[in-house]
Formats: sequence, C-alpha cells, structure tokens
Amino acid sequence: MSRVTYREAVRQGIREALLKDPRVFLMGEDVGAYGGCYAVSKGLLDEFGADRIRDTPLSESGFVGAGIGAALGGMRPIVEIMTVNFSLLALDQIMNTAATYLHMSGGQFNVPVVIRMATGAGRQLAAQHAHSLEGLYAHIPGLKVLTPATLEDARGMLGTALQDPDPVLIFEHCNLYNMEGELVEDAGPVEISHARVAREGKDVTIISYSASLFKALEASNKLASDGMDCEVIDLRTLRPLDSETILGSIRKTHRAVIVDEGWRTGSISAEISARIMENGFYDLDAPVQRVCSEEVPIPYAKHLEDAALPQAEKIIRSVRAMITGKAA
Amino acid sequence: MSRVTYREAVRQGIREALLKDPRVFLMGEDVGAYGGCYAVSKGLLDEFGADRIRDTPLSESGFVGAGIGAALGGMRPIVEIMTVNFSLLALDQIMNTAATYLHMSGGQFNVPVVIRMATGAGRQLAAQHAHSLEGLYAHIPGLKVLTPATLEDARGMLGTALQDPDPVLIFEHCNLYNMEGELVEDAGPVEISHARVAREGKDVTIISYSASLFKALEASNKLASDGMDCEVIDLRTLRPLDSETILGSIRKTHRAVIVDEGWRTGSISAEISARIMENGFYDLDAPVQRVCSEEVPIPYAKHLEDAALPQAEKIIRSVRAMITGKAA
Amino acid sequence: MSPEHALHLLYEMVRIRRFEEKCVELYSAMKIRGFLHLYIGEEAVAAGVLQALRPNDAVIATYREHGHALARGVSAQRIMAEMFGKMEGCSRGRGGSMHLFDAATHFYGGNAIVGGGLPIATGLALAAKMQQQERIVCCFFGEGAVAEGAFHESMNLAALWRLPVMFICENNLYAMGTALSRSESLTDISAKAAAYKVTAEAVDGMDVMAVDAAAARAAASVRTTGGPYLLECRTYRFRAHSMFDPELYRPKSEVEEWKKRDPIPLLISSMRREGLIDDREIERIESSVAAEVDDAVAFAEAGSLEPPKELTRFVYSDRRSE
Amino acid sequence: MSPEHALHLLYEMVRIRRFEEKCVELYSAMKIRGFLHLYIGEEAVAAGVLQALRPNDAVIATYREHGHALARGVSAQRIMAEMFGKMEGCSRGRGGSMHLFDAATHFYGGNAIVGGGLPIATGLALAAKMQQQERIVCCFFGEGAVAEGAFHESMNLAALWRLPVMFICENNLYAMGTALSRSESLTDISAKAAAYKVTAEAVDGMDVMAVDAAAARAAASVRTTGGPYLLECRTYRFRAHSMFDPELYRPKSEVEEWKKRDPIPLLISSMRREGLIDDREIERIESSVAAEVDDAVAFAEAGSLEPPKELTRFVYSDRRSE
Ligand SMILES: Cc1ncc(C[n+]2csc(CCOP(=O)(O)OP(=O)(O)O)c2C)c(N)n1
Ligand SMILES: Cc1ncc(C[n+]2csc(CCOP(=O)(O)OP(=O)(O)O)c2C)c(N)n1
Ligand SMILES: [Mg+2]
Ligand SMILES: [Mg+2]
Repeated sequence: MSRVTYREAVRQGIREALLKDPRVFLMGEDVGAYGGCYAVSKGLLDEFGADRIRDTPLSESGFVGAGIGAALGGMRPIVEIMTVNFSLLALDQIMNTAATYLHMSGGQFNVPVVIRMATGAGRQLAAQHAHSLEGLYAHIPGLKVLTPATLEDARGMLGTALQDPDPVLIFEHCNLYNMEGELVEDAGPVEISHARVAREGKDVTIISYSASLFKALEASNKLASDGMDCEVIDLRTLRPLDSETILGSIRKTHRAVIVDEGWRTGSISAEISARIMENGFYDLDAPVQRVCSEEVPIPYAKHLEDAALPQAEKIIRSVRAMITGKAA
Repeated sequence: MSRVTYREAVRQGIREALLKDPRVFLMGEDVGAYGGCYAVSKGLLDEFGADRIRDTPLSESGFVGAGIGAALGGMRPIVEIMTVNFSLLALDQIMNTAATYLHMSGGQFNVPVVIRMATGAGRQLAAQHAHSLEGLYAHIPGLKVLTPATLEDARGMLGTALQDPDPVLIFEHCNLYNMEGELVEDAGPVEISHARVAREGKDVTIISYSASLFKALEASNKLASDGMDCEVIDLRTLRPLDSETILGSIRKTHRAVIVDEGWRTGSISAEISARIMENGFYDLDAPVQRVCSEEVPIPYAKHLEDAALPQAEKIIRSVRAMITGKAA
Repeated sequence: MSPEHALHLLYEMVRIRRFEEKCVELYSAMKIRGFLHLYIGEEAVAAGVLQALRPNDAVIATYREHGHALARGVSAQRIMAEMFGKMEGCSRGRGGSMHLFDAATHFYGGNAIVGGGLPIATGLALAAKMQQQERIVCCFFGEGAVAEGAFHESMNLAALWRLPVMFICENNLYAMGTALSRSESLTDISAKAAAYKVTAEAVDGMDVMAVDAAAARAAASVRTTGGPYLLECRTYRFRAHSMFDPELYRPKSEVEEWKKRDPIPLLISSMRREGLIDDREIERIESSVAAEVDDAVAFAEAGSLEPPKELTRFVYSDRRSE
Repeated sequence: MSPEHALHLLYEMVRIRRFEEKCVELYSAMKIRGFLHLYIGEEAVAAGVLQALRPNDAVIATYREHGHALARGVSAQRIMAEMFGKMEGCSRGRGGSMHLFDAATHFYGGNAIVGGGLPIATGLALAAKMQQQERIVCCFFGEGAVAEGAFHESMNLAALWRLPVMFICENNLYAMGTALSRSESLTDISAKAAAYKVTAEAVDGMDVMAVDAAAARAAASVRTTGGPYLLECRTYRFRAHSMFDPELYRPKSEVEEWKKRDPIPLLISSMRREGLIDDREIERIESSVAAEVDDAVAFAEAGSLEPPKELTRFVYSDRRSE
C-alpha cells in the first residue's frame, strides 16, 4: 500500500497501460509539455516521449475524431478532453461516429477508443467549465460511461476501458484529483459492470456516483448519529447502469434518494428513478427522491455555486423527510 | 380554414414572422436556392430575397454561433439546422453560449434566437440522420424546447418562440411534414406553457409528443374498441415541462404510459416518470411504463427501423398489461 | 498510359454508371429507400484516384460513395444487397446507401456527416504512422465540406504531424443547392492548402487520365514524404443531389453544358483517337458490366432480412478486445 | 502621434498592469478565486487596438480579458467586484474573471470557450450590417484558437458575407503550454487570411504605437469596405497561463528575453527620447492608477453577495421580448 492522490492513481493507470501495451498512447491538449491541465500526466512526456504523450492543437473535434480513427487503425488511444464543457465540440464525432461505427458497419469496425475528461463543479470556474454532463453521455447507445469515485477505480477503470473493444468515456471529477488515500501498489484493472455498496444500511438507499458519493457518505454519517441507517451505492458505471444492485438494495430498504450533480431535469437520476418505478414500485414505502444540481449555468460566486450543487445538508433533509414522512 | 400540410404550416409561420418583423430572418443550409432540405422554405427566397432567406455554408457551429450573435445584436434570427444529428456540431454554441449568456452576464445580454431542426426516424435514413435528441436538449437550463405535433403548433409555435427573449429550439419531426389537415387562415401564435389533452379518457394516461403522439392516438383507438379508455397528452413543450397537466390526468386515471421516440435510457420519458414518482406516487395504481426507441443507432433496413421505434402495437401491449395487471 | 490501364479505367467508370442507373430504377421500384446520392458524372474521380492505392491502404468516403466502394473492389452484390436492406449487404443492411463498409478492402465507409470523415482519416493515418505500416489513407469529401471546421482541423493535424493522408476534394460546384461561390469566400479550394503548408494540386475531374496521373503523383508524394496532400478534382454532378431534389438552384443548360464533358464519352473518344478501342470492345464492356449489375440485383433480391431479434446486435462488440 | 495620445496609451497600459498585479495579491489572499488569466506583458494589444473603436462598436474577448474590459471603459470597480463574486460586479458575481460583461460599453464578454467568440462576433457584425448600423465588431482571440474549426468557419462567413469584423489575434506564442510551432503547421497566422480572401497584417504587439496605428488601419478598412480584417499582434505573456501553471514548457530565459521588450518601459523610453514624458508625469500616472485600483478594491470589498434565493434568476429573462 502507498499513499496516493486520485490524480496519481489516474496517472498510474495511464502509465501502466503505456508500459504494457505499445498500442496505447495519450493525446490531448497540454497532456505533454504542460503536464496536463490538472497535472494528471505530469512526468509522462519525459518517460514516454512526444509520440505517445501527444500534445494536440486546440481542435477538440479534430483530435477526438483522430483518436477514433487511430482506434480503427489498430491503436489504443486515450484521448483527454480538458473539461466536459469542451467535449461538446467533439460530441458529433463521439455520437455520430464512435458510437455508431460498429452498428452501421454491421459489426465490421469496432472503435476501441478511451476518452477521459474532467467533469463537475466546485472550483468556481463558472458556466463554461463546471458542468456534469456524464448523464447526457449515458443516453447514447454504443458508449460506455464510467465515473470513478475511488482511487481503485481511478486507476483500475482505465485498464479495463482499454481492454474494451468499444468506445469508453471516463469522467474524472475535478474536485477529486486532490483526494488522498491508500492504494495497493499493483492494483490492476477493475470490473466495471457492477455498482458498489459503499456503505451498508437498512433504512434508505442513497444512490450516487463520482464526487457526490462523498456528500452522500457525509450525509449518512450525520444521519447515523440520528439513528437513520443509510445504505450508499456508488454507481461507478452510468452506462450500462447496474439496475440489479439498486433494486436489490431497495428490496431491503424500501426507500431511495438519488444524488446527482447533473441538472435535475433529464439527468441520469431521472433514469434511475424511472427504473425503480418500473421494477421496484411495489418494494417502495415512499416515492424515490432526487437531490440534483439546480437548473442553472454554474455561477462563479462561491455561495451561489454552493447553492447550485447537491450538498450533504440537502441530502440529509431529503432522507429525513422521507423517513419521517414529512415533506422536505 | 384551408387544407395544408405540416410543412406548409411551418412555412406560413415563417412567412408571417418575416412579414411582421423586419428583424426576423431565416438562415441555414439550403434554406434559399434549394428551398429547404424538407422543402419547408420553398418560395421564400423569391419573396424575401437572399438577405433574409440566407443560405449558409456547411458550418453548423459557425452559423449557429452567428445566429446567436445576430440575436445579441438586435435581430430575431430563425436558424435552421437540417437534421438533429448535425446539431451536435453546434451544441457547444447552443449549450455553452446561447444557454449561458443571460446568466453569465448577470442579466445583461439575452439571446432571442430560434433554432429549428428536423428530428426523428421513419424514413430509412440510418444512424446519422434519424435520432430524436430533443430530450437531450430539454436537459439544458436556459433553453426552451418545443415539439409541435399539430398544424396549429407547427405554425403558431414559431411566432411565440420569436416573441421569447431567450433561446428557443423547435423540433419538427421529419415524418410529420406531409401530414395534412385543416388550419384557419389567420392562425397566430399559440401559448407554449401547457401540454394539451389530445384525447380524454379515464383508464390510463398516455403521455407523448411529436410524431409519437399519433401512434399513441392510434393505439388509443384500438384500445377503445376493447373497452380501454385512454387519455392522451401531447406534451408540446419539453422544456419547461408542464408537470401539472400530467399529474392532473394521473389523478384521474391512476395509470400512465409514456411514449417517446428517444432512446430509453436517460430520455425525457425518464424525467416524466421521475416527476410522477415524486409528485404522483400515491395516485398510482400501477407503475408508470415507458415505450421508447430501442437503444440502437437507427438502422437502415425498414423492418429493423420499425423494430427500433415505438409503435402502436407496443403501446397497446403496454397499456393492456398495465390494465390487466399482467406483464407486457 | 498503357492501353490496358485506359481500358480498365473505362471499365470502372462504366460499372459505376450502370450500377447507379440501375439504382435509380430500383429506387422508383421502392427496392431501395432512404437517401440515395448518385455519383453519375463524377466517375472519373473515384475510378482515377483509386488506381493509386495499394491493397493495404485505407479509404474513407462520404454518403455519395457507391463509386468509391465499387472502384475500391467492394463487391457489387454486397453493395446492392446493402441498399436492399439485406443481411448479405456489406453493412448487413444496417447502413444503406450512405453507409457502405468493407473490412476486407479497408473501406471505412460511408460517412454521412459532411466533413466527418476527415478527422477519422487523419487518425487512421496516425495509426499507420505510429505502427510504421506501409499504408496511406485516402479521404474523399465534397467542396461543401471545406467550409466545415473539420476540414481546417484535419488539414492542420495531418500537416503538423506529417501524416500520410491523401485528401481528395470532389469539387462538383454544389453542396446540395449551394453553389461554391455562395459557400466559400475563396473558391480556389486547392489554394487553401497553403494555409496549412500542405502540397496541393487541382485537376480536371472529368478527365480520368488526368485524375489517374494526378492521383499517382499525390500518392507518390504521400508515400515518399509521409505527409498529406490535397488533390482537388473539378467535376460535376449530372443528377439531382438526392432523389428528393427538385434542382431549383441551377439551370438545365449548365447541366447540359457539363454533360458535354461526360467523363465516359470523353475517355472513349480519346481512346478511339489513339485506336485503343472499337465498338466491339465497348459492347463487351457494357455487356460484362450489365451482367455484373444484374447479378448484383439478383443477389440482393435473393438475400434475407436480419431477424429483428438481432436488432441491438453490434451496438456493442460480442467479444472483448484482444 | 500626439503627445496626449501617447500618454493616454501609457496610462491605459499602466492601469491594466497595476490592476492585474493587485489581482495576483488578491488571489493569494483568496479574495479572487476560480481561474485567473493575466494579461501582463500583452497590454499594448488591448490598449492599442481599442483606440480604434467608437462607442457604438462591439467587443468580444476571451477569458484573458481584464485588459480589454478596462481599456474599453468598463469600470475597474465593477470588474474587481465581479472577481470578488459580488452583486455589484459587472456580471453580478455570476461570471468571475473569465466572464466580464458590460452592456453600456457593448462589451459582450468574456468567453471561455477557446474560439467560441468568433462566430458570435460574426453574428454581431451580421446584425450590424442587416440593420445598417454604423458599427464594427472587434473580436480578440489567442493564436491557440486559430486551430479551432470556429476560426475557419468564422473567417469564411465574415468574408463571404462581407461583415465588419476586426479579428484580432493575440499571438503570445503559447496556448497554455503548447508552443505555436506545435499547434500550427503554418505558424504565420496572418498568412492564413489568404485562404479566406481576408486582408491581414501582422504587427509587433509589444509596441503600442505600432499596434495603435495598425488597429487604426484595420478599423478604417473594416469601416470603408464593410468586410473583415485580420490583425495579428505578436506579443508575449510574462506570467503563467493561469494561477495553476507551473510553466514547465518554456525556459525562464525566454521569458526574461521578452521582458526586455516590456511594452510599458518600451513606450516610456520612446517618449523620453522625444521629450514627451518625465519622471513626475510617470509618478502622476502611477499614483492616479494606484488610486483607481485601491478604489476598485474598496468598492469590491464593500459589495454585497447576491442572496442565494436569486440563484436561478437570469436563467431566463424576467420580461418578454419587445
Ligand atoms: C454536418 C452535415 N450538415 C449537413 C448535411 C446535409 N447534407 C448532406 S450532403 C450535403 C451537401 C454536401 O456537399 P459537398 O460536400 O459538396 O458534397 P456533394 O454532395 O456535392 O458530393 C449536405 C448539406 C450533412 N449530411 N452533414
Ligand atoms: C474549447 C476549449 N478548449 C480548451 C480550453 C482550455 N484552455 C483555456 S485557455 C487555453 C489556451 C488558449 O490559448 P490561446 O488561444 O493562444 O490564448 P492565450 O491563453 O494564449 O491568450 C486552453 C487550452 C478552453 N477553454 N476551451
Ligand atoms: Mg459538392
Ligand atoms: Mg496564446
């Protein structure tokens, strides 16, 4: 075991992949000389050279498309997009090309590309740098969408993604990069088809992912001292969603609150609620609730940004209201 | 009253706006000399000239951005994007700029742009021309999202959208353009804040919009002959969603099926189900169900395309199962 | 140019022409549906350019790609079956006319997002370079695509990274109904290459011999330097943009004028002048092509429909990656 | 150039410099948060270019826009209050350093999507043209933005439609850590304008007099012809890209070399040579600027926070459109 940050865990995952498979390379804006906008790839240029740690011009559509093409051509590119908002410039390539290639070609051409990007708010970066669009990507057939919240997943999901024959998107929450913890030195790929019960409990299930998971856990701890025992699920993978783990938990707790940094309307939390509706309705003692971001472009001012995001306090209020049966 | 197609109704709406307000102009690929890829703007170039019926180069991001800029500069542009899939090329401008401008500027700069596009499948156009992404757009705060299904709305929503100070997106289903019906000659703007009960009924509420509405109505007619009385709601506007009309209907029928041509996971139908969960749970006699598109890039072959889309048959099966209490 | 090569070029052009004429019939007969974009008039481009490729090279084309697929060696049977929506089609019926794919000939499609193929071609070339493969990538696109950001970003990337891409601009003067002069402030497409330090050339796209020679130069340059090349082929589409196009945007006389430069008669007369062909030979070509086309139609007719339960197959791969 | 104008240019540059030096302090003191991109070293560009604008002209800038906002006449108080996240800020605290807006001076922001401002500027110019307004639009962007498709699409649109846009490329040789030679195959930015038939010029961006003169030429051209102009200002950023940048990508010596061409001392020495300024005058400028900056900070400190219940205000307009 050694003490590492989430940032280092991601870097270890990249490094390991580069060492293991000569087809793997990293490309994106400032991944090389600058060391990565969130310093994830610092040092890798020196170790692997400019061919495999490939700085790109500012051309999101172009270099994401080039990553897709390189994957078609036999490489295993890891394409980094600095921030989820900029990925919209490349969404055409991701949805119209990467996600359709295999199907449109009747199974002939698969696209083993991995696209990583920073997501989320909390750093006062305002309305063009701080959204949570992983739920939007989870809408797209042909993609897989991973949202590592732990050090194990930050490191391990990348390896798993690279073994996948199809396009995989990995969303790293910008507020997690500095999170520290213990990680075994030879931590390898992790499975990505199951959600994880991050905390066992019996009174209510809190379903979350990415940085919001820690707000859910914080809320659970406070609620525990009030005698409310929450089960907390880390979804880990948003597409395909592991409905079974969610439904299994609800069969036990009969209540659920979903915590999601995405804007409420049309968020992945809506999908989860709908699935519980369809498959867990008769297990429910109370309607499923959502704690999401307010429907607003993320504002700069700290107090407004805080007010826009799901917070432990809001989760607590929602759980409490559900258990006591009083409106939140 | 006169007999017109949906296409003509849209054209009338555009023409009326051009006649009424010198700030209005239409821009997009082939809106002029070609007459519009779905022939919507045929004849308008001759009537209004190349300045106001403005053909653009193939530059979705550029001309949508220019439309936003022109709106900021005092014009009232109607920007046409040929097909929803191509709108992804402009999504950065729509989400990061149009939808954020007013908020980011602290209320100083509003963006009165209207963006129209064709959406939907059913014409064997395959995986890069046939998706239904209006639900995805409905996720974005700062936008309004309209989905006219009737001739009145096809014509009237445009006028209303142009009166709106903020960005409005209008999705015209490509399979509706040839739909014919009667329309009063001076049909004007319509209100856009309410859903419409397209058919009254008492046993189950079918919630739909755009072209799927007609599948819902077809299903209702067949179900009526079996003694099942469906209420059918035409959502009309996906953002902001009129939850009240939905919930009101469910308070009466206690059952709901949502029909949506979007891919199931993360669709607008998920949002509707989640809202019913949150606000109509205790009114429900059975869990809300969804009939959506299969999660697949739309295939070319007719039988596969048909199999991918929501069909009256599937709606009937879903309603029947719900009412009889047997699994669909 | 050798007589055999000239004959081969003629044969390829006639194949494309007759194949597509049949497609029109089949569209009217509702056997083919969706969008159908004809290449008629532009055959010299695909026929000429693809001569410069080797088996391992990769091709990226647009939605107007019957000609490229045929000239690249994708079987006419499987192309036709694709347009019939049959399982035996080159995309198993999932793609249709706009999305022809064939792994065996490294035919990477069939991309219907205008400009969308350029970044993909750039990436394929990057993969070839990083793996030190003897491969160049040939990327076709229309002059309309030049206005898209994808053109700009891809040209820059390919030049900056010195990638082996042969960019082939099929300048047929119109993007749907938009004339070049209404889509580009500078209408000389090949001149734009200078903004990226890319070598470029414009060629008469109705003269298949000229295209063939220019493509050979382009391919040689790409193979030797390892860097990109832009070849602008000046051509013309004789038919409507697609089957839905009323052609309001150009005078019939313009079309007629261009038809005088129809690449097939043009080649035939030049071959005749040099005594390389006679009527018997032309008939032989026509009947051989007719047989191939009939055979393709028969194959397509006899094909089967993918069972609907297979609908969601190929959304994801069945297997894990190696 | 008149002595008054030279003094004014100096004053503007010093204002920007001192204002930003204060920002650095305030960032360390955690009064300012988020991303903070400093313009220090590049002041001659904003100060020089904005002289060419008239009150009704419109400005679009990037996330590195303190200088442009100040030189355009947005109040230092309101800019500082914005960075403090206060209601009195020029974007009511919602934008921060990257999103300064001001309707009164037609300052349309503050766009933090690299290249994202170019289409908007093009559209503003289209609106001006269609309404026959006497207005040009001035659009700032970095050399890194030139690689984006938005540059290509906007240049073409502006040229094709003959729109009054002054495109100002601030070529500071780096896009974050990416040197120009690693982002562009052709590093001569102004030469790219030829691909769009746009008139262009490159100017020494450290020489405010030269910038001022070039901008005057550019603006005159745009006003007379109604069409676009590309002005490339060759400059250098003295500080890190943002407060998080360890500057691994360039040698300190390179920065030192460029600092010898610091636009402020450069102007001062040239003014001294011509006897246009003395130490007293410089002191007067410095103290006047210091007062303005202090006043801005005091204003920001005294400002208030928007009540959180107002969070979702301005997602949509309160009123209907006229
Ligand atoms: C991104 C995008 N925008 C619009 C379209 C619709 N469209 C299909 S073909 C076409 C014209 C393309 O013209 P050009 O590139 O010159 O090729 P050509 O059809 O002339 O061969 C248009 C506008 C599209 N398919 N993709
Ligand atoms: C579309 C997009 N991609 C990436 C970024 C992250 N980013 C912010 S500034 C910057 C460098 C831009 O360089 P340049 O255009 O030269 O302007 P400069 O910062 O040098 O003034 C990058 C990559 C962004 N904001 N937007
Ligand atoms: Mg063309
Ligand atoms: Mg720069």
